[in-house]
Amino acid sequence: MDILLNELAGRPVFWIISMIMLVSAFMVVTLKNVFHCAIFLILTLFSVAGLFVMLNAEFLAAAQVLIYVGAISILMIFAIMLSSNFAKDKIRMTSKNAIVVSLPVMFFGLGVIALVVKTIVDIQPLWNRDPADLTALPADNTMMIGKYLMTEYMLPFEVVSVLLLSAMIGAIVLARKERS
Amino acid sequence: MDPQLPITNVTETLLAMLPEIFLFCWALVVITIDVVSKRKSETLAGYLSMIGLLITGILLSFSTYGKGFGNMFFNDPMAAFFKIIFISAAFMAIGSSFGITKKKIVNHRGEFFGLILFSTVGMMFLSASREMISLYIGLELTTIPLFVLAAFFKDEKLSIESGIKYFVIGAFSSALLLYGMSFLYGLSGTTDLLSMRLNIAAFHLTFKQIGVVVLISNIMLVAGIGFKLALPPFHQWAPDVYEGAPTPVAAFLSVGSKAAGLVAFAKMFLLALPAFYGTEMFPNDWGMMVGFFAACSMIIGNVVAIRQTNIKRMLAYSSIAQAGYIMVGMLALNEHGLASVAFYMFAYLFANMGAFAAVALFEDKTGSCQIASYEGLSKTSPFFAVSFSIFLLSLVGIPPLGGFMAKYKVFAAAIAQASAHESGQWIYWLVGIGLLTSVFSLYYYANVIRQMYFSKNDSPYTMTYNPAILTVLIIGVLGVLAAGLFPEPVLEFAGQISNSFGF
Amino acid sequence: MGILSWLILVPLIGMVYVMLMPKEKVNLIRYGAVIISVIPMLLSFWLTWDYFFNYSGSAAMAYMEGPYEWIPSLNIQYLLGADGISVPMLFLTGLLSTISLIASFSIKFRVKEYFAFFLLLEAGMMGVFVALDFFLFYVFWEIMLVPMYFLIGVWGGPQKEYAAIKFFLYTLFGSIFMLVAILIMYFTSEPHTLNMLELIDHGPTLSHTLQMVCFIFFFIAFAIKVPVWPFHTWLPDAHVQAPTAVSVILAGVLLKMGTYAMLRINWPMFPKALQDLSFWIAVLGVIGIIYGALVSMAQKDLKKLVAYSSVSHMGYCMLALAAYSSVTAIAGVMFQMISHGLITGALFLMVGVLYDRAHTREIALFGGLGSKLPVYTALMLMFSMAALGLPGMSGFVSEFMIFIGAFGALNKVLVGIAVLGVVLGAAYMLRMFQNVFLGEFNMAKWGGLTEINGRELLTVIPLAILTLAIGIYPKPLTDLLQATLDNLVLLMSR
Amino acid sequence: MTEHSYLIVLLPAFSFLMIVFFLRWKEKIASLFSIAMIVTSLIMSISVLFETIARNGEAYTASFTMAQLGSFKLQLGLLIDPLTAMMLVVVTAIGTCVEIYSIGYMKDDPRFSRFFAYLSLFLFSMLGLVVSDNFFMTFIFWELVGLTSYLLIGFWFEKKSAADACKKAFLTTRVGDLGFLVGLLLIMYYTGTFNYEEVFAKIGMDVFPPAMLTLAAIGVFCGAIGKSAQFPLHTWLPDAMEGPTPVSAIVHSATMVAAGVYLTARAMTVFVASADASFFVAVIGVVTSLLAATIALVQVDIKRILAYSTVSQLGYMIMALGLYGYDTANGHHSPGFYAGTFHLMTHAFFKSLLFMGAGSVIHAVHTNDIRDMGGLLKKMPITAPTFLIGSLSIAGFPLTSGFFSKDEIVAATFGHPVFTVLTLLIAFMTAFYMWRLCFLTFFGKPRDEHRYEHAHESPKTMAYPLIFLAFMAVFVGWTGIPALSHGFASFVFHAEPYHPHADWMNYIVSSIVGLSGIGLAWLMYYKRKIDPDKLAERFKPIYTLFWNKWYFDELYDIIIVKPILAIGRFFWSFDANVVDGAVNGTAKVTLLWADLKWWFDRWIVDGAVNGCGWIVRAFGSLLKYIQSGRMQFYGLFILFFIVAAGIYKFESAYLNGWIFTDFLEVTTLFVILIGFLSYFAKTIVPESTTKPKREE
Amino acid sequence: MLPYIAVAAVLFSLGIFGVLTRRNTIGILMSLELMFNAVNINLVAFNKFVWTDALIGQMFAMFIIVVAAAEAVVGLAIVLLLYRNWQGINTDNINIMKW
Repeated sequence: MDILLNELAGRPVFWIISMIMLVSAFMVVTLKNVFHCAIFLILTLFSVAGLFVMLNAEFLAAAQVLIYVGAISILMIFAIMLSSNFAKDKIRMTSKNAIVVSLPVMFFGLGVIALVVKTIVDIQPLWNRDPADLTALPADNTMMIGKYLMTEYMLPFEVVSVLLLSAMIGAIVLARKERS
Repeated sequence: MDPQLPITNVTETLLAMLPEIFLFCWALVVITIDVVSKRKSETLAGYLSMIGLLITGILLSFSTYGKGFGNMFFNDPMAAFFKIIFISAAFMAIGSSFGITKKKIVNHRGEFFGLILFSTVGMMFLSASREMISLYIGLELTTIPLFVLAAFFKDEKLSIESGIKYFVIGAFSSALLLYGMSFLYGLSGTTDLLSMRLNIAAFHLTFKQIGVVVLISNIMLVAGIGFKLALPPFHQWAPDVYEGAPTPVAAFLSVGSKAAGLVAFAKMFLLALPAFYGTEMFPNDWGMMVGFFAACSMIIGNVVAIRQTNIKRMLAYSSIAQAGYIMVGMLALNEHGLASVAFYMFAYLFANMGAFAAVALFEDKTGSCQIASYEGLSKTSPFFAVSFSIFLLSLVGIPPLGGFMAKYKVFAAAIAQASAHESGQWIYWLVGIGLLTSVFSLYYYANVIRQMYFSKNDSPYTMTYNPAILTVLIIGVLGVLAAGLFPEPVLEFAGQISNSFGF
Repeated sequence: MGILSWLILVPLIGMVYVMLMPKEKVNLIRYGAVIISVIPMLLSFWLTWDYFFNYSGSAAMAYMEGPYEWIPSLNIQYLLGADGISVPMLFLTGLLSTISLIASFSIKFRVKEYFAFFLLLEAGMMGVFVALDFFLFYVFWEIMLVPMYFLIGVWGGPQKEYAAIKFFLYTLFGSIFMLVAILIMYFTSEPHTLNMLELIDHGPTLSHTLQMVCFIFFFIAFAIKVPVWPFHTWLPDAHVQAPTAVSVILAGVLLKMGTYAMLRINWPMFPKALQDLSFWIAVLGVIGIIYGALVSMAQKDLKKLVAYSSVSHMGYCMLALAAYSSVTAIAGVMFQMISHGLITGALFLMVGVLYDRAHTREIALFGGLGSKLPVYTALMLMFSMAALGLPGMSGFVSEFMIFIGAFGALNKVLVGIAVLGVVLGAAYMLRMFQNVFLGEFNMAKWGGLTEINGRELLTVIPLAILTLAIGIYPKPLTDLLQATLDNLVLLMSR
Repeated sequence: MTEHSYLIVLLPAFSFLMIVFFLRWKEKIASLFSIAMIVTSLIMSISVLFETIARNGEAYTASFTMAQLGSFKLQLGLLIDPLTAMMLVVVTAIGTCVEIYSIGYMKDDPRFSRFFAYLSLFLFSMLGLVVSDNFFMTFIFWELVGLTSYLLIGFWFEKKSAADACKKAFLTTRVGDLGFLVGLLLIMYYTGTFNYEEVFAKIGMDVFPPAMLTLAAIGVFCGAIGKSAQFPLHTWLPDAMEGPTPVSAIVHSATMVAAGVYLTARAMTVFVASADASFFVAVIGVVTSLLAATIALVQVDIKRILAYSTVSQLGYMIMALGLYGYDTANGHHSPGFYAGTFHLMTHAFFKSLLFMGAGSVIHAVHTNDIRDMGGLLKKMPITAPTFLIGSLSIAGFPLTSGFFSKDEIVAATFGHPVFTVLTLLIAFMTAFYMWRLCFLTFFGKPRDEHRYEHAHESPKTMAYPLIFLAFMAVFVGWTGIPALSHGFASFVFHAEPYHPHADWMNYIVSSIVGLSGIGLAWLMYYKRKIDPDKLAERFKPIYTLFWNKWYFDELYDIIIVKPILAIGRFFWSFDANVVDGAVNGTAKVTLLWADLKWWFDRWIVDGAVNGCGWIVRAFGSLLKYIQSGRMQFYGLFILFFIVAAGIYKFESAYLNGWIFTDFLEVTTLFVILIGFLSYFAKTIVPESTTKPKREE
Repeated sequence: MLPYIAVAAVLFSLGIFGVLTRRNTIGILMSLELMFNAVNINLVAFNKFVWTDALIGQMFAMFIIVVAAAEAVVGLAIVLLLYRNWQGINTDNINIMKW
């Protein structure tokens, strides 16, 4: 825990962004009104993008905003509007359910953190490197990503496009209303 | 370890990828033709897809071993072997879907077959990857069309329900898998599985231990891939989905998707993490954990199947159980292990696809999936009854059918492992459970045979066969028999897989 | 293709023939099947003849075929051979198969499937007795289950489904143990092999624990088939529900596979374990003898009585098998196997004859049949007497040899108890005979019964002749067995 | 002729086969053929007898190997020594008589030729038994005579009593054979051979531990107990009288039942080597004899009286043999062997005579009950005198065969006062009950006029054998008159002639005993000086005991038959329910995962298991809910296992097994986890949603 | 590095929580997106603090974003079907098949 606190202490920006992210994520999973959830989801995704920026992943941040915020969330809002009368439809979580689920979930989250801490302690030089020793990420990582996509990652890139195509076809097939 | 010549230039790489590329294009062709032809023909799309698969198979036989795009594409014996399985599974699934394309999915025949082909392409890429990212994407390309396919009967609640269940659990597992993968990346700094293996080993030596984060990734990976394999406790979606989804899709799920999961498992665990197999790596070992799940799988699958009255659900549990047997072979880290897995999959392919084809045929004819409605079929449709019985008996593992040969190989592998290492003694227990439960399994498989044969009454139904399903049934019977009687070529081929994995 | 392969192949060809016939041509199917099954029968006769005159002096495998590679990557070979213990079994199989096929003429529905399954069954049985490769052996061992399952399940009695699945489950349960043991043997041998003859040499080199484990695993597998008490409960169900001809095969051949396999595999392969466990095996045998006899005594169903008597009779086999060091006892086992095959087979045939006419097997419903059906009664009397071990019949010779051999090699008290089985055997057989054939004849009820007919006589008479022949002059058989058994005893006493 | 003596054995067998396969439908020819065969045998036997005498009693042997495994041999063989030769003549002679007699007796029987077939088979077996040269062959024919006895007793199997009796006979003798078999096993084990001469030679070489020898001897004697109807296996013989009378005459008086005596005599060397066994034999003999005699005193069925008399006489012989063995083992001389075998011979003749006579009487009056007879002397001019001659002989009237042989038995008991007294007592009783029978049957007034009216003398075929036998009953014993140089004795003791006591006191005592028995019977049943009914009233308990044959049948029924049947039924129900239940149970345990209620109702019916069953059931019915149909629950299930696996691994690695220490705990926790999950799954399923019928 | 991993862990847990508890199917989809995002944070954080010599983590995250998008599309299509067939997207009703 000390490590965690130490690291947090010096980073107010991270602290703020991550808090926004977590709080809004919490809202996403707890609010009754699904439309509000969608709004908070957008907020969460934005803050994730913010974290990406902090982590020197500007292109990713942009992609995040474009794809998630720009596409997925909007799609969801559309879906919500298509599928439910959101003014009336306030589906409540059953309390029993939530309690029972929250227990293992907490175990899970805390367990992961604990194990990570343990690992950082165990493999000190590997995971807790002195930033000075690290070669900095290339500043032009956007360009790098472009290069990667055209060289090493060409194949996954193509396959992903196949994936998108098939998802699209699938979605169209499913969503289409049949003339009977 | 890499007996293959590396592919040096892009052209060669593309040539090596020709089957995949062809199949992808063909899928588009099928969809397009179907659309262009105003979906008039009931069978055109189906036959086109089957032809496409045949051509892919032919192309496959010309393709060479080797790698391209870094390690993104890596054609090794395992890839080749499993590609055959995927293609055959798709072929047989398509062959058995002519009934539903005739009646139920009149408007989307092309898409239906196209999606199956897309999924097949995904599987083929998956099996040809030696890298985490492409592996993951292959896995997703496999799964996402299947989400759609499961929900393909758009106005049947069962189908939709199976679709949403499959989707939610699938996406959930995929997130878990990714989470595990992210930690693996964090540990090794690479997504290339071979480098990962080396890196982790190196770090392990450097730091004496590399922490319990491997534990997280192990569990997460098992959960993620276990979903694909329907390995208990990650199995619960399977019966529901199999029951609700169109029968050919369920068949494809039970064979193709399972085989894809196996490939993923083999690549992640046997290629990247074999060092963490044994108890000496405690708590980061995965061997006993997977063994436990395999045992659960055999027990739960076989035991619960006994109670089922719906044949698709019964077959679902049976395939859960079969996954357990396969995992027994997977856990035997020796020259027989992977070979046995591959061979099992091969034999299982024919038996299970055949069984599902029979179920599909019957369902098309009668609309029923109840085991009880199979009563007396042996008198009105002897060929149907005989072939279905052969498939079921092969699933039980009765010699000389393929299922037996496969079980033999798997248990041989396991016993070889158990008898070779002191620390591997627990595999004996696994073998014991496997064998015992395979006796149980007889009970429910035989129950179907009993319905078909032992009844005094004649069935009110008489099966009629269209050429496609007839082909599928005959291929199934011949395959099962061949896998049992003359398995040598396949076994030899499967043996190369083990070699290329370094066992 | 040697003669042994033909023994397996001819029934398979017959099966194909039957399957190709249109199902309306019932007679073509029946007679065709019988004629085809005569070929392996004659082959097995010739084999016995040839073996007796040319090979019986040596313990080596005669008529070896192979090893031909079958699945080289698993070292699985096609390897057949026959020696002194296989040849009589082949003889028995050939004979009983044909007889059962003739007896099957009373099957009236789904004839085609019936005969096809039957011929498949015959092929499997032949295979078990000649296979020398473990895998091959296992395959044949299991192949029989399927036709048997169908034969019981489709053509059986009122509880056929239960009986069929019980039989199947039990046997499969046993075979999985065998499979494990086979695999252990395979992987401990160096170089890995599945050749039984080589593994017999390899067995004693294993560690003691492993020997025990393998021995027990094999034992369970074979004991279920025999069936040894307490693995016997599948037997009465299967026997009673099965159609007559299938009961004959079941009792005549299938049960013998267990004891045959013990002699062929289990006993010589793990002599140390055998020596440690022989007492307990003998105890199981004795329990089987007494228990089977007592239970037979309580039976109300004729067929069930015969079925339970099998438990008792196979108990003798187990007792003698426990006396592994005595050639006499082991010869007794062989005799008992043959004679039980003949006698119980015949008894089942006889019961079937009665059942075909009376449509019941309830002992209490009959009485005094002796005055209405003299020939039938005489035959039944003869086989009952043979079953209870009357001198002059094969059963006596075998029991006598078993007692002599076991007495010398085993705990004397145990054998003393086993001897009680002789009286109990007489008791249940005579009880049955009295209730069915003696006493007052109920003319009103059974006046319509007809005497045994020619076809049925044809099935029974050969068995009667053989029973008598072996009982009166067993020397040819002992001569045939001598060398093989001497060698076996040597192996088992290692 | 001796080298062809196997023909003596085989001719009846030939006759059997011929009748069964060819002559069955021609009754006349069948019977004549059968008689021809046995007469041929008789002639050959006589010639063999003379040849044996001419050889000075030297044994002739020949053998044939049936089966051989290394040194182990099963052989058939001939051993012709004086004992054999004597028995051959006895068996064939009586066989001839009986077959001739049967022509008349069985005239109207529908299974006439079958009777002759059976008789031939019996004679074959009996002769085989007589000539055998080894224990194994003896055992074979021993069993075969058992079979033929079974067939013959059950000849009229429509009668329930006959059907019961034949089974009883076979089973009871088989109990004795059990001992015989054990004896054989011991002999084989210690000597490695069955051949009489080799076994005897081996015994001389002390290969047997004494205790084992005794056991072996007693074992062999058990065979005799069964076959010769000795106590405690004597109960079958009286019942065996359900068979046709000629059968009783040959099988159950003269030959087969004497086989036990013959066996004892044949194996005398074994007994001689063990004093204990011999004493046992003697005691069994005397007890049987006394027991049977007492029962015979009060019986009213003519054949049963004769049957008990047979048992009694056989006991006599056995006792004599036993005493011989005992005395010889102790170094004394004894005429027991001679007496036993001699009485065997004489008894065969007069007892078959008596039986045939009785058969003739029954034939005439159609009843077995002597209380319904009386005064038949006038009606049956041949039967009655011959019967009376037989009775005199068995009563030991001076100068009859019985007199001489019984005398020797009494002589054999000298030195054992208790035996002497009992022997004389038995002799007295024998004379009494035989003459009670005679007086009631042939003298006095007819008690049943109707039967008396219809009584008539039997046909000639029945009468001639009687005359022949009556002749033999008187004169055959003369071969053993001491004054005639002990012809029989020196014959059977060819190697070492032994002179019995030619003691006149002995003769006088036994004559007095016999005559007084006859006299008492005369007083009671002819002169009616003593009222037998009053006597019976007076000694009611004893009378009842005798009347009910000492309650042996009832006793056996209670202590043996019923328990065995009960155990059989118990095992069967055990088999059908428990073993099966357990086995099916394991299969069914599997079902219990899904739905235990059904399983519970069906299989766990036992209250003791209820508690256990309830827990399992509760758990099992919970488990069903795991497959709850709710996808989120499926996800939860996955999560649970991820967490559980993580906790388990982490805990055991870093908290040193603080929570989970062993397999059991882990399993328990696992089970609890599953239970909890399924309970949870159950609670989150809305109650209203039941599984709908989805497809029809 | 640790704060990022920890935050990602919490986000991932929240996602799981959402998937397992939301009774609105679209809510489940949203929660899934949270999970994927947590993974992405992980990957990128590792890339930044541990393995800086290449942009593998970022690439991986990229692909995940795309795949997640595809999944979302398909998921939403299925949700639409649900709505059509059940007239609602409440997960409570979607359990015809069980046991």
